[in-house]
Amino acid sequence: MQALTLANAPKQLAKFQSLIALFFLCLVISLLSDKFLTVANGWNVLRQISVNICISTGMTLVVLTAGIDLSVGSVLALCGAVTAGLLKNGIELPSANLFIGFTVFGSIISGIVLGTLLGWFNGFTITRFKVPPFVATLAVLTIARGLTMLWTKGFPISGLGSNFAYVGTGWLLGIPVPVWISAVIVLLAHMLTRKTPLGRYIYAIGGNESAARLSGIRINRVKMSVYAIAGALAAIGGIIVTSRLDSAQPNAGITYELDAIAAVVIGGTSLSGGRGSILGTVLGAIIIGVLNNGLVLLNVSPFWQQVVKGLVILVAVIIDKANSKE
Amino acid sequence: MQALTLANAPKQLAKFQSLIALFFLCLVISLLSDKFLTVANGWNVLRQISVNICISTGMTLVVLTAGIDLSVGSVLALCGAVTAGLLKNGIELPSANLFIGFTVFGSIISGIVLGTLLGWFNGFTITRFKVPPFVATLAVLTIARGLTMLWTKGFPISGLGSNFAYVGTGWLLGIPVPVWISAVIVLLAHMLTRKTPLGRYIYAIGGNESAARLSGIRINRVKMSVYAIAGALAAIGGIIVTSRLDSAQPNAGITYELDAIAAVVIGGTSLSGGRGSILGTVLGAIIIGVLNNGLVLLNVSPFWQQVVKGLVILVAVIIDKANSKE
Amino acid sequence: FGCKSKRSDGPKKMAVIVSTLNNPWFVFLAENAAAKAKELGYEAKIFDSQNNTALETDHFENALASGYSAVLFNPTDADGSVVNVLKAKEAGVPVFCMDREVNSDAATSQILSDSYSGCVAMGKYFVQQLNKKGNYVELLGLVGDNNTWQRSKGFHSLVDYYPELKMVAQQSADFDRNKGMEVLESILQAHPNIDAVFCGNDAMAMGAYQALVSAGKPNVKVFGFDGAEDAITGIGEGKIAATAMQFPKVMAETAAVYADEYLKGKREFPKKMPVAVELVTKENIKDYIAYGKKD
Amino acid sequence: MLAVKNITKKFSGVTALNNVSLVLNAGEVTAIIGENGAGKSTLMKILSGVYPDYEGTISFKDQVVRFSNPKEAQEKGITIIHQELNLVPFLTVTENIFLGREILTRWGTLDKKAMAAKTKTLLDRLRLTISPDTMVYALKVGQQQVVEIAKALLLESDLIIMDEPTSAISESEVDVLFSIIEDLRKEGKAIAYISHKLDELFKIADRYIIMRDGQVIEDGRMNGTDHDGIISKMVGRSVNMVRKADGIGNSETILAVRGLNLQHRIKEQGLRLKDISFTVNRGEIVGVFGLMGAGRTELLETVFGLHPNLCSGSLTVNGNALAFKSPCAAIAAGLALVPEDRKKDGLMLGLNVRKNISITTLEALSNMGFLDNKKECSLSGKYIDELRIKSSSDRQLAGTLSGGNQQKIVLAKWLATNPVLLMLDEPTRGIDINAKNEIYKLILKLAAAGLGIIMVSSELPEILAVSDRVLVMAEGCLTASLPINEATEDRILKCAIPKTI
Ligand SMILES: Nc1ncnc2c1ncn2[C@@H]1O[C@H](COP(=O)(O)OP(=O)(O)OP(=O)(O)O)[C@@H](O)[C@H]1O
Ligand SMILES: Nc1ncnc2c1ncn2[C@@H]1O[C@H](COP(=O)(O)OP(=O)(O)OP(=O)(O)O)[C@@H](O)[C@H]1O
Ligand SMILES: [Mg+2]
Ligand SMILES: [Mg+2]
Repeated sequence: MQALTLANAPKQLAKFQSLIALFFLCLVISLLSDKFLTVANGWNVLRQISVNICISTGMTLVVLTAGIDLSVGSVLALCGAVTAGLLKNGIELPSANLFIGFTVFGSIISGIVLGTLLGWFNGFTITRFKVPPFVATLAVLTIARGLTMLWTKGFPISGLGSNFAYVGTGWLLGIPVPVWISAVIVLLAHMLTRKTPLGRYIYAIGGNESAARLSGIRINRVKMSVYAIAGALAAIGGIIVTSRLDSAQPNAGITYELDAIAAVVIGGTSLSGGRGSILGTVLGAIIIGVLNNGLVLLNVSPFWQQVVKGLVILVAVIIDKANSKE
Repeated sequence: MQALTLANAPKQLAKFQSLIALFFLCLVISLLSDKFLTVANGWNVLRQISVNICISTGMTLVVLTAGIDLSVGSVLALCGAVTAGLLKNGIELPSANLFIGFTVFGSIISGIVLGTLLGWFNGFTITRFKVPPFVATLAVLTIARGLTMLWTKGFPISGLGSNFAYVGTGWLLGIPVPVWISAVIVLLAHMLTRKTPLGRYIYAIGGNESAARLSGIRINRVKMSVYAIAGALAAIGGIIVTSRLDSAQPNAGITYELDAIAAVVIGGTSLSGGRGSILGTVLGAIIIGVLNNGLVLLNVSPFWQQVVKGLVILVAVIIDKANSKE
Repeated sequence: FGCKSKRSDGPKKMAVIVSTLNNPWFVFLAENAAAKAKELGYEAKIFDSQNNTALETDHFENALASGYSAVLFNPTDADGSVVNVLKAKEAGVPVFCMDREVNSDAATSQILSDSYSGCVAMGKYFVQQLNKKGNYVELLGLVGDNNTWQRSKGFHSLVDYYPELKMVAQQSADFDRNKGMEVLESILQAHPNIDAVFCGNDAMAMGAYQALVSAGKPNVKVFGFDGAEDAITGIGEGKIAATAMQFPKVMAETAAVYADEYLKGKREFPKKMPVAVELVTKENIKDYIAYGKKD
Repeated sequence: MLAVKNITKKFSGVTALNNVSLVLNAGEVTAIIGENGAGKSTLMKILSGVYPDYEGTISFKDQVVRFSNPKEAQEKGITIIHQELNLVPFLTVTENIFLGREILTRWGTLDKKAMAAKTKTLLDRLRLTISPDTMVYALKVGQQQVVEIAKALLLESDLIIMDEPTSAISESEVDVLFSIIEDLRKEGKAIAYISHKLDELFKIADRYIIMRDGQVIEDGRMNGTDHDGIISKMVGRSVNMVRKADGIGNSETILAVRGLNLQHRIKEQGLRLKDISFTVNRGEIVGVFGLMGAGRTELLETVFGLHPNLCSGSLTVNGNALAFKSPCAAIAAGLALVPEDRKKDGLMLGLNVRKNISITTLEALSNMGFLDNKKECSLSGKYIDELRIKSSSDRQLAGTLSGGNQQKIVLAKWLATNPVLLMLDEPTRGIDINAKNEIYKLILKLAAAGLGIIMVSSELPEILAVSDRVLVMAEGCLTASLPINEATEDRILKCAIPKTI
């Protein structure tokens, strides 16, 4: 038994073939720039990817059920804006002569609740009306972006105070707060997928939905939870972005869904569901983060950056595939 | 037999349930605006959707094989820019003391060939290296955008002459040229899917890839053709856009892939492949076009437009689903 | 066009077609234009081209089809938008450009903000603030955008004459605050000792400032462009060294007034009316508010 | 224990069940018999809560019940082993068995150890020697079916429905299953047992219920009837089972395989097929027998070019050398393969009958690059008639046909290519007795017309009935090649049992 486990080690590693791609990437960049492999830059990269990690963790869960969530970028923007707006201006109802102020904590919770509701709405249309996830979440993408514009009237909401700024810019025990947040999220999500029945059901639904239904799993409930979690995580991402910038931007998060999906897929999760892991996605997000960071450190011309980025992603995935065959 | 065919008619129609959604949409808009149901506005809408129709026709073929092509927007921009660049400046190789000029026809053909090659490249990485279509085409999305920037140096290429402008702005027999182009493309694609072995193979691969392989279908060849066609159609779209504007914009076509996929899905094609039709996609594109046009005619504020647009798409798909159940 | 005849009934309408609403500066421009038009007794409607010239073309077609009598226009592209202006001219609808130029005299009048010379002035102040020497970083806007290069070129046309001013990195941050922050964070790893950052707009400048604060370098001088609210506040608080004030309100209102005059019969307008871009620094900040001068 | 009254179930257009009433008693095995499409599975799905809307009543333990989902049925004590395998491919055996009823620790997390241990005992009881941590996709169909059985045994239910549990497993596993059924019967449980293998039913069942066209035709005690009696009630007339006439002596070799080796996908694990050589003659039917996992499927797949980079050896068809390169090349050379799993590899379930039949010959059916509708219709019409495929029209979706008819479509699409050699992998799995008989007749007719035929089967009687020669495989080796007159059950089984155990 012991021997078996040891013999399995390379196999276990092989699950995270992206490690090889990441290793080569880091090697090349650190050969070209001595600024890359420093502690400060390490925190820098981790802090920068923390938002993508929040989003793509939720996305991983959704993709594992064979779904997709295109709305995350807009939900991020809307929840960030609502949090900022509540914190700064509260709710004023002049007609009822009512004013409700929000604490930092209260506004953050409201933002997360809103994200959860939006995610739940995604799940609801998908399960109740059988709208394909791509369309349902595309519609919510558009709607949430419009609501953000309506809420902010098109202008950023800035000047949110230093308490709120702590969420995005503070340090705790020598580690940036956003890194803590994303680490906790990853840990919880990893536990969810590996250790709980819900996690098991997520894989089962993605692997064979009708078998899962026949096994008595309440498909709709599981899917709704998953989209709600994705929405909540997008909201947390939005709060981090807003806090880091000390400002909620109405156009925040545009195309973040593509980055998140890229992290999920580079991390080895199959878009047809049922196979993949949270840790893989984290690796995928790190690869993308390192790439973005490296291209800037090497001062690659903005014209070339996109070409290089595309090629590296392609090569990374091809290396993965080649390695996973053996 | 005759009776059977007649009895089938409602069933045949039911395949295009989106017709109902479209009908209601048109009804509502024409009740609210007397500018909507005019001949001029009809051509207007058709001309506006012609580019989306080109792209989403190719996208339909790709989706029918259970693939996806995210690169179409960038390919559109690159091919448009290359066509414009060749037409305006030709190729100059000062070192070899060489200059090649291009006619309108020559530059258009070059653009289409380039699009075909890019599409073929998508198909190649997907079939040869088994890269998931989402990632392969996402990489090409980035690469093609970067190449567009490099080719244009970030500046639009303008002043392409009236011959070239005919492609996008001319009229032929009382019908705008772009409408002719997209109509011909739709017709050819419809014939391809319905009347040729290749079309049948496309459905078969999407329906059950391993059964298709066992039936002796050359999966890789079919897939490569499909992506190449999608690339060529994106290039044609790019040429139309460039010609309409008399200018190739480096950031043309951003997020066009989402519009195209939306048209495909609203038109009833399943993202998991094997089911759907070109005509459905055309309907989907028309719904999106009418919606965009209607929101403007009805003077909806731009911030509300997004909210309304998202809701209408959602409702349209829900109506479809409800109707297709019986 | 069967619609021309219908133009007489109801209040006349003005279309405000603006390159994007994803940037508060343009929201401000569009809303002021629409507000002024309404004040002058017109119906006004804002069209968002989403930085997409093809969509702008659609907007023109839709606007012409539904009987608008004038277009207050903020083009997406100097060349790409020409066809649209021509189309409007053919249909007898006057077009008044705001802020951005169109390379055609088909527009009835163009009220322009001169990014290039604004950035030359910015460059002058930049050189002066840095005492002609030091390392700096440039954050570009969208690389596919005209304004990005107008601003960059204006800036370099002056600054490049000073060999001791060294640009250690030039990267794009897409006019976005978050990208501005993230890109500068990474640049700071490679070049911790910089003296200034020149940004193509204020959003990137605010992001750059945020990155500098978290890197513990709040004294690096940040230069922006636009005159957005956060930047004006930032200059007051000493966070931002300078920005270039454009006057969206002035441009928008001028365009609306011109359009009104045109519809009342006037035909003589300056083909191009430049609205100067003014440098806002801590010395003169008290005269300015967001997007304009204090009255 | 369970009484069903007047149940009617309609699918859009089709009445699958028409006023069905029956009872299932405790401590009895009730065989449910009927042709493909008689409505057996539909009835069982209603009993187990898969289809919540139907007309009529079900009373279970003297209580009227109406399940809205499978979970409710399970909780009341009814479980079902579904005919279609319903496992999640990328979960392990343990995870599949416990899906929806995980054992939890005090903290509400999964108790993986307890579940693995329980799985181990279940698998031991079923004598399946696989690790509980194997992913299900890596199992062969037969092993998957055992897992499916284990899943049902996990719940200590009062009524266990088995919908063709033996369609994919070999005889030794069948024996294990029967001894388990015997135990369950002794514990006083009710068992509904659906199978097309009549011999089995005589061994195990106490009562029978015969269904035809959605109705119950008759029920009675098993020992009051015989084989032919049941068949004639099932089909509505008597059926004469085919018997192979003596082999036609023909020595023209169609297919010759020499020294075929096939590597495992994972290299170190050695060879899946070892040094296999054999020939097939014109008009000859070669039966291939072996226990589950003997490598028969791999053999056919390799010959058909599905493992191009993993194999070595030589192959000639009609004297011409052919590489094991791709299905296209194999088809061009005149080979045809009817795969083991018709849903996974044989059919496009979402396409209609006509399109499934014509898919292999589209180029021949087109004029100047365009499909010729008439030719296509006449092709599909021809095979629908010839093979007596029961479908409402050639526009019916393949996925909605019964198993036997689906199998005929797969046969039809290969016959359309005019092959010289037809390879059939378990062609009668899950098919009713009548359809089976038709397929045998067809095989004999084709052989008489000069086709070479390889037929893989796990059912010895079937092999003995139609083959001219029997090849026996064990653990990837060819262990015997017996002419039919030397082949006895004993000899074949002796060669099929691996020597390493
Ligand atoms: N989901 C469905 N939609 C439409 N028709 C169906 C559906 N499921 C079954 N049918 C039809 O109902 C009838 C009964 O099917 P059922 O699966 O119960 O047969 P069966 O007796 O189990 O056959 P087999 O022996 O092949 O398993 C058939 O005519 C079948 O085509
Ligand atoms: N995916 C796999 N990974 C590892 N081993 C496998 C895999 N598939 C099959 N095998 C092994 O390969 C050998 C041959 O299997 P094959 O399917 O050819 O047997 P078979 O005789 O056709 O069995 P069956 O009657 O189930 O169809 C068996 O030992 C089997 O366990
Ligand atoms: Mg059945
Ligand atoms: Mg087999």
